[in-house]
Amino acid sequence: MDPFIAIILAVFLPFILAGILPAVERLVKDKIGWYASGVAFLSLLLVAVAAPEVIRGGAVQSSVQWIPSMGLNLSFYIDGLSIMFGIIVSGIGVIIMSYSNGYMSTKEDLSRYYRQLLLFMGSMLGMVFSANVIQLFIFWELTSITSFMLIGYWRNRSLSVYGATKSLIVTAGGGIFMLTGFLLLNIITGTFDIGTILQDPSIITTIKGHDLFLPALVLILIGAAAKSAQGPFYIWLPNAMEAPTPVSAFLHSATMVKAGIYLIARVHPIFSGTDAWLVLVGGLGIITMVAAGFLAFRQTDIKGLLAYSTISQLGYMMAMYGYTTYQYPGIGVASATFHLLNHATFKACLFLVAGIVAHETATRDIRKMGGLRKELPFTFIIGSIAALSMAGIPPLNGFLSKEMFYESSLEIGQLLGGPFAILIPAAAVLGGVFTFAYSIKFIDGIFLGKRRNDELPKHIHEPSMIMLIPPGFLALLVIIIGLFPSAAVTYMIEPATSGILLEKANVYVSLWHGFNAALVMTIVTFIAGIAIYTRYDAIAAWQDSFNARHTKISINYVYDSIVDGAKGKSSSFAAFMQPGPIKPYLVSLLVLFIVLGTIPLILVGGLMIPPGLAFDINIYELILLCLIVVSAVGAAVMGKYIYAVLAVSAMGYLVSLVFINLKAPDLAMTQILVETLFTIIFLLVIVKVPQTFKEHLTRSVLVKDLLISSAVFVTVLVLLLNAFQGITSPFESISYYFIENSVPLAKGHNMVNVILVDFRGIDTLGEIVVICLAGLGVYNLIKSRSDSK
Amino acid sequence: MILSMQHVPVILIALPIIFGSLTILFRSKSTLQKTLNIAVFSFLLALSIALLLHVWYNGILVYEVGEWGKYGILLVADLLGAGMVVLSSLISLMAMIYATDYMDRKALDSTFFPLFNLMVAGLNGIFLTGDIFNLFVFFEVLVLSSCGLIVLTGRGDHTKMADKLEAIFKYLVLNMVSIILMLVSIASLYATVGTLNMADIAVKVGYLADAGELPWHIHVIAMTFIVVFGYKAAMFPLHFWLADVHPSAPAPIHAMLSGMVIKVGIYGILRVHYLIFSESMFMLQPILIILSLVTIAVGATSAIGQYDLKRLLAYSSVSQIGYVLLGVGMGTAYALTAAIVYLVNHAIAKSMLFLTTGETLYHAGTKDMRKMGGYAGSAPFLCIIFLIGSMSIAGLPPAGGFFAKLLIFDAGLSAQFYIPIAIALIFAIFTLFYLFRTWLTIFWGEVKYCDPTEACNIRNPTTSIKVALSLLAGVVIFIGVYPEPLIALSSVIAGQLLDPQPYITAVLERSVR
Amino acid sequence: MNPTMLSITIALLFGIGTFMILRRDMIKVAIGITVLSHATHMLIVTSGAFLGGKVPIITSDHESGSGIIFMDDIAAGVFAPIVPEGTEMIYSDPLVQALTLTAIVISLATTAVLLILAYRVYQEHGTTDLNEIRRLKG
Amino acid sequence: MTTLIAKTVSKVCVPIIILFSISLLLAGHDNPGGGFIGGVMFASAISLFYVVFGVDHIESIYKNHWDKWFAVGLLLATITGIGIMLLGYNFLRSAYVSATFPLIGEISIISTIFFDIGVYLVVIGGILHIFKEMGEDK
Repeated sequence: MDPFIAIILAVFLPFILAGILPAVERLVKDKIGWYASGVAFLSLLLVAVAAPEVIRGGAVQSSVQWIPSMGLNLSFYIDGLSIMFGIIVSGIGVIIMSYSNGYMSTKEDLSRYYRQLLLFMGSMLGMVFSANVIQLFIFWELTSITSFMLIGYWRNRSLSVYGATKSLIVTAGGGIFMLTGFLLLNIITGTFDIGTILQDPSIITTIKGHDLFLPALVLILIGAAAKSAQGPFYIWLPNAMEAPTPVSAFLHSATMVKAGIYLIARVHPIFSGTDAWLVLVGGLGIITMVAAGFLAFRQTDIKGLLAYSTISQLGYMMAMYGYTTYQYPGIGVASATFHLLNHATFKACLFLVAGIVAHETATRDIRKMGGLRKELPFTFIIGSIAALSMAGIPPLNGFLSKEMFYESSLEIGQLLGGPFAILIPAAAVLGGVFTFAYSIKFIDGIFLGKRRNDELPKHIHEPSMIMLIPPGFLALLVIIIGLFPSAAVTYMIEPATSGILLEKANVYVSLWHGFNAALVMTIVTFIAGIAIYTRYDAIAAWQDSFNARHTKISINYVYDSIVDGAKGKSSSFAAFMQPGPIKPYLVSLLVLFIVLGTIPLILVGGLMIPPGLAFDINIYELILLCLIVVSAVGAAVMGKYIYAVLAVSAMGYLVSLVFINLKAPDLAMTQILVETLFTIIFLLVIVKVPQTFKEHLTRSVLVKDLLISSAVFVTVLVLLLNAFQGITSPFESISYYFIENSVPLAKGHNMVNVILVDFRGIDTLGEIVVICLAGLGVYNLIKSRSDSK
Repeated sequence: MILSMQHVPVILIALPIIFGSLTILFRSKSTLQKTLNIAVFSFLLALSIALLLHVWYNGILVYEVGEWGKYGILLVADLLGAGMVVLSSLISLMAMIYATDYMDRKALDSTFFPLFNLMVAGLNGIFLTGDIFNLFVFFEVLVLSSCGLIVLTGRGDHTKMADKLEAIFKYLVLNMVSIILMLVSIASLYATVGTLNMADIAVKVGYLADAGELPWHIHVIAMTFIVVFGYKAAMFPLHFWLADVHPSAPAPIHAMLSGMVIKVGIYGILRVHYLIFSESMFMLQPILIILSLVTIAVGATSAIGQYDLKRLLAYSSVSQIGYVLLGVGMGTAYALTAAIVYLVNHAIAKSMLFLTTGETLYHAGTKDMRKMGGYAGSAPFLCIIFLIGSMSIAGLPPAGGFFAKLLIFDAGLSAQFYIPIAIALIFAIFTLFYLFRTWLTIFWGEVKYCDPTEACNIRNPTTSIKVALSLLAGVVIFIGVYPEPLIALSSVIAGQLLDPQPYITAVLERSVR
Repeated sequence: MNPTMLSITIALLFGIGTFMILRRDMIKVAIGITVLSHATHMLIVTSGAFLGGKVPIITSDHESGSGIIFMDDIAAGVFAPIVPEGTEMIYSDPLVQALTLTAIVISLATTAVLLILAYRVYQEHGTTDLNEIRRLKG
Repeated sequence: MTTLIAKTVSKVCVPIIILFSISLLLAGHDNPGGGFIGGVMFASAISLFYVVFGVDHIESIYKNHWDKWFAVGLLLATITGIGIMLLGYNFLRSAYVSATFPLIGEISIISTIFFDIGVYLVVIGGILHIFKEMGEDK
C-alpha cells in the first residue's frame, strides 16, 4: 500500500470508527472495548505498512488541496520520527484499550470512554504526521480537548473538573501562544509547511538570522512546554491523574505529554544550534528534571509519584534535545529519542501496574500499602521490572538511555567548557539520583516490607489476565530492548534520529560499553540514590516545614489565586464599569462624540469658524429663534412636568413657524399636527406618573453637565457652520433632478410629496413600517403588564 | 418579470413586510403561522443564497427602486451586502424554527411573527440599501422591532419584566441619541456634497480629496459615523447597553440581536467608512484599533465575574465584537478578510450558543449559574451543542472560530501590529477560560438543581429546537473543517472594500429616464 | 432665514437638549430627546442646498430643457447633476423637506414608544428617578 | 373635558376634519398634504373623540381594531410596489393612467396614490392604536 494512503487511513479511520461507535455498542454491548482495541490495532498495522519505505528512503511528503486562499494544504510528512511516534501511539493504544476491558466497570459510560480514546488516538496520529503547522496545531488542540474530556471522565467529581479545567487552560492556552509562534514562522518563511522548511537549508538560515527568531522560538516553546508539563506549566499534569488510570497511562505518560517533545524534535533543525535554544530548551529541561524528580520522590499518591516522575523524565528528553552548540547542533538527539521510546514502555507499564494496585486495594495512598508482593506476585514482578528500568538498572532499557544521557551531558559540558563542564553532568546525576530514589520507593512502598495499615480490603488478589497481559507485554519489551537494543535502534531510533537531524545518523547502543565516565556517574547515582532513599523521613520533614512556612512559593498557589480571584476581581470591575444608571452611558457616548469630533481639528487642522458668515436677520426671525431657545430653556428648567411639556410643545409650534419661514408648508403642517399628538401622548403619560420630580443639583454635577452640554453645543455648531457653507460646483445637489422632473415624469406638482411617494418611496415604506412597529411595540409594552403581576 | 434574478434584492425586503402585515391580520392562528413563517423564511434563505451566487458570478447587482437611478434609492447587492443577507437569513430562519417552540403561546398569538418579519425586512434593507438616509430608516426599523421583541417572553426566559423594561429604556434612549448624531452627520454630508447615494458621495468626496480641497469637517462627519456605528456594534465606550439589553431578550431574539443586529454596526463601518471616508482612514484606524482592544479587554474581563449565564455571554459578545473591530481597524486586505470571517463565525456560533442557552435555562429553571451543575447526564444534546459553540468562540479547532482567530492573528502579525495582537492573544485565553468554566459549571460537577415539580428530563428540547441547533452546529463545524469557501468569499469582499471602484461604477452607470 | 443664525439656534438647542438628557428624571430625559429631535429636524431642513426660494410646489407645468445634465459619465469625469452657469433656483430644496418629514414621523413613532415605555418603567419600578432604576448593573 | 359643548362640538367637527383629511390625502400630490398629513389629521380627529368621550365609551359603541388598519395600509403600500412589478417595471415605479369618461371628463390616476393611501391608513392605524392601548390601560 502507498504509505500516504496508509497514513491517511491510520489517521482518519479512528475518527470515523469512533463516530459509529455508539451504533456498534448497541450490537456488541460490553465488548465495545475490544472493538476500540481492534481499531487501534488497525491503525498500528497501517502505520507499520507505511514504515519500511520511510525507514529505507527517508522523509516523504504529499498533500491534498485544502484551503488555497491561505496557502494551506492537507499534507502529511512521514519520516522516521513520525513513524516512531505513530507506532508508540497506536501500539500503546492497543495495549491501553485492551487493558481497559478489565479496568473499566461495565456500569461505566463505555461508549463515551472509548469514543474519546479513539478520537484522541486519531488526533495524536494526525498531529505527528502533519506537515503543515496549522494542521498540526488543529490536531494538537484536539488532543488537548480529548485529554480534557478524559481527565473529566468522571464528570460529577469536583476534583476531575478541577483537573480538567487546569489541563485545558494550560495546554490549550499554551497552544494559542504556539499558534502565534507558527504564524511568526510563517511571516519569516512565507510558508506554513514544515516539510518545505526542513528541506531547504537556505530558509533555515534565513530564520536563524531573522529579528522574529527569538519571539517565534519562545512562543513555540511555551506551547511545547505547556503540553509536556515543563517548567512552570507542570501544574496541570498531577491534577490530570483524576482520569481513569488507563487514560493516565496512555495520555499523560506515554503519548500526549510527549507531543511537546515531539514538537521540539520536529523544530529542532530549525531552531537548534543557537544559544537561545540551548538556554531555553536545555535549561528548561534540566530545571524541570531536577525539581520534578525531587517532587516525585516526595509523593505519597502512587499516581502522583508517577505523574511527577513523568514530568521529570520529560525534562530529561527536553534537556537532551536542548544540548546544542553551533558546531554540533544535535548532541543529545539520539539519546533523547531512545529515552523517549524507553520511557513510553516502562512508564505506561508502571501506570498500568499502579492501576492494578489501586483497583485491588481501593486506594492510591502509598503509605497504606506495603507487602503486596504476596497477594500480587505477577504484578510485583512486572512492576519491579518497569521501575528498575526507570531507575536505570542494567540490563533494562532505561539503563541504556540513561547512560547515553550521561554521556551526552558530559559531552556538552566539555564543549561548552568553564563551569558547565561540571554543572551539567552534576545536574544530570542529581536528576538520576532522584529517579533512582523514587523508583525504589515505588517498589519498596507498594510491594516490599510489610503491611503498614489495616485499612486495605481483606481479600487482595491478582486481577484477571486481561489486566495483566498488557503491562506484562510492556515489561517484556523493556527487557528485550534492554538486552537486544540493536533491533529497536535500527528500525526506530536511527530513522527517527535521521529525521530530526536531516542526515543519515548512525546510532550505536550496546549494553556494555566499557568502564567510562558515564558508568562512574551511574554508580554514583545508585549509591547516592540509596542514601537519599534511606533519609526519606528527614527530607520529608524538611520539605513539609518549608511548605508550611512558604505557602505562597508555589505555582499551584499562583494558579489558584488567579483562577479563584478572577471572579471577584472581575465582578468588581464589571460593577465599576457598568454602574447601572443610564447617565454615565449617555455621558460616555457624548464625550466620545466630542473627543472624536475634536481629533480632526488637531490632526488635520482647519478653521473652526469659517469665513464669510452673515449675521443679518430680520427682527421677526430673530424673535422667533429667541422664542424657540427660550421655550427650550423653559422646558429644561420647569419643575412641573405639565409646564415642561407645554413649553416643549410651544417650541414645536414655533419650529413649525420656522418651517413656514423656510418655505416648507408640508413640514409646517405635519409639525403642527404631530406636535398636537405629541402633546396628547405626553399628557396621557404624565397624568399617570408623579407630577414633578425635584432633582437636587449639586454644583459639581451642574458644572460637569454644563460642560458636556456646551461642548456638544460647540462641536455641533462648528460642524454645522462648516458644513452649511453651501455646495460648490460641481457638486450641485441632486434636488435639481426632482425639481426638473416632478411634473414631467412623476406627474405631481408637490415636489415633497412626489419625493416621498415616488422618488424615495422605499424610505416612506420603511417609515410606515416604523409606525407599525411603534403600534405593535406599544401593544406589547402595555400588555406586558399582566405578565409581571 | 417578478421572478427574474434582478428583482431579488427588493423581494428580500418586500416579502417580509408583506408577510409581516399579513401576520398582523391573521394573527390568532399561530399553528398555521408557524408553518407558513418557516416556509417563508426558508424561501428567503434560498433567495438570498441565489442572490449571493448571482452576485458572485455576474458582478454587483444594482436595483433601482422606482427606476430613478441615483436620484431615487438604489438597492445594491455586492458581495458584502449579499453575504450579510445570507447570514441574516440563515440565522433568522434558525431563530424562527427555534422560536416556534420556544416562545410563549401568547407571544406567538399576538405580535411575535409580525415583529420578527419586519425585523428581518429591516436587516435586509440595511444590508442592501445604497442610500445613506435609507440606511437610517432601516436602522430605526431594526431598533423598534427589537424593542418590541425584547418585551415578549419565552419558556426559558427568567427575566423579570422590570428588568426588560429598564433595559429597553436604556437601549432606546441611547439609540435615539446616536440616531440623532447619525442624522446630523447625514445632513452635514448632504450639505457638503449634495447627494445621498453612497457611491455618489464617495465619488464626490474623492473628487474633493483629489483636488486637495477636502474640507476638514468631512473628517468630523467620519468620526461621528464611528460613534453611530460603534454604538450599534457595542464598541467601547458605547457597549454599556448590550449587557443589559441582550440578556433581557428571549433566546431567539437574543440570538438575533447578538448574532446579527450588532453586526450591523460592523457592516456600517465596512460600508460607509471604507467607501466614503477612505481619506479619513489614517485617523480612524488607530482609534478603531485602540477602542477595539479596550472593547476586547473590557468585555472579557467583565464576563469572568458573571453568574448570570446570559449576561456572561453578552459580555462575551462585547469582547468578540472587539476582535472583529480589530480586524476592521487594521484595515489591510488580509485583516478585513479576517474580520469578515470572524464576523460570520461569531454570528453563527454566538446565535447557536444563545439558542442553546435558552434551552439550558429552561432545563435548569434558573439563570443563576451557581444553581446549575451536572446537566451532562440529563441534557446531553445541549451539552454537546454548548461545547461546540464555546469551542468556536474560544477559537479551538475543529470549530469555525479557530480559523477566524487564526486569520485575525495572522493578519495582525503580517501587518506588524505586534502589541495589539499580543493583547488580543492574552484575552483569547480569558475567553477560553470563562467559556469553558461556564460549560463545566453547567454540565459537569455535582448535579445541583432540578425543578422539583418537573423532572429535568421532561424539560428537554423539542424536535424543532434540536433541528435548528443541529443545523447551526453543522455549519460551525463545516466552517471549522473546510473554511475555504468562506475565506475565499471574504477575501474577495475585502478586496472590493479596499477598492470600491467597481461598486461605484456599478451604481453610477445607470440610465436615468 | 439666515443659515448662520439658524445654525447657532440649532446648536444651542443641542446644548439644551444634551443638558436635559443628562438629568435624573425620566420624563425630563424624554422631553430632552424631543428637544433634540426638533433641533435635528430644523438642522436637516437647513442643510438644504438652496434656501429662501419659493415653496416647492410647482404651480405651472414646468418647462423642461433647463440645460442641466443628469447623466453620470464616470469615464469622462462627469458627475451629475451639472448645472450650467447662471441657472437660478427658484424653489427651496424639496429633498431635505421630504427627508425631514420622514424624520419627523419616525421620531414621532419612537418618541411615542419611549413615552409609553417610560410610563411602564414607572409602573414596574415605582419611580421616575433614573438613579434608582438600576437593577441591571455589573 | 366631557362637557356637553365639547361633545357637541366634536360631533360636528370630527366628520369635517375627516373629510378634510381625505381631501388632503387626495390633493397631496399637487398641493400641500399627502398621506402623512391626512393620516395624522384623521388620527387627531379620532383622538379628539377619544379624549372627549373616553376610550371605553367609544369602544363600547364600536369596537375597532386599529392594528388591522395599519396592517392593511402596509399591505396596500407594499402591494402597490409589487403590483407595478407585474407590469414589468421595478418596485414602486409610478404608473400613470389617464382616461376620458363621458360626463365626468378626463380622469388621471397615478399609481402612487395607492401607496399614499397605504401611508394614510398606516399612520391612522398606528397612532390610534397607540392611543387606544394607552387609553385603555388602567
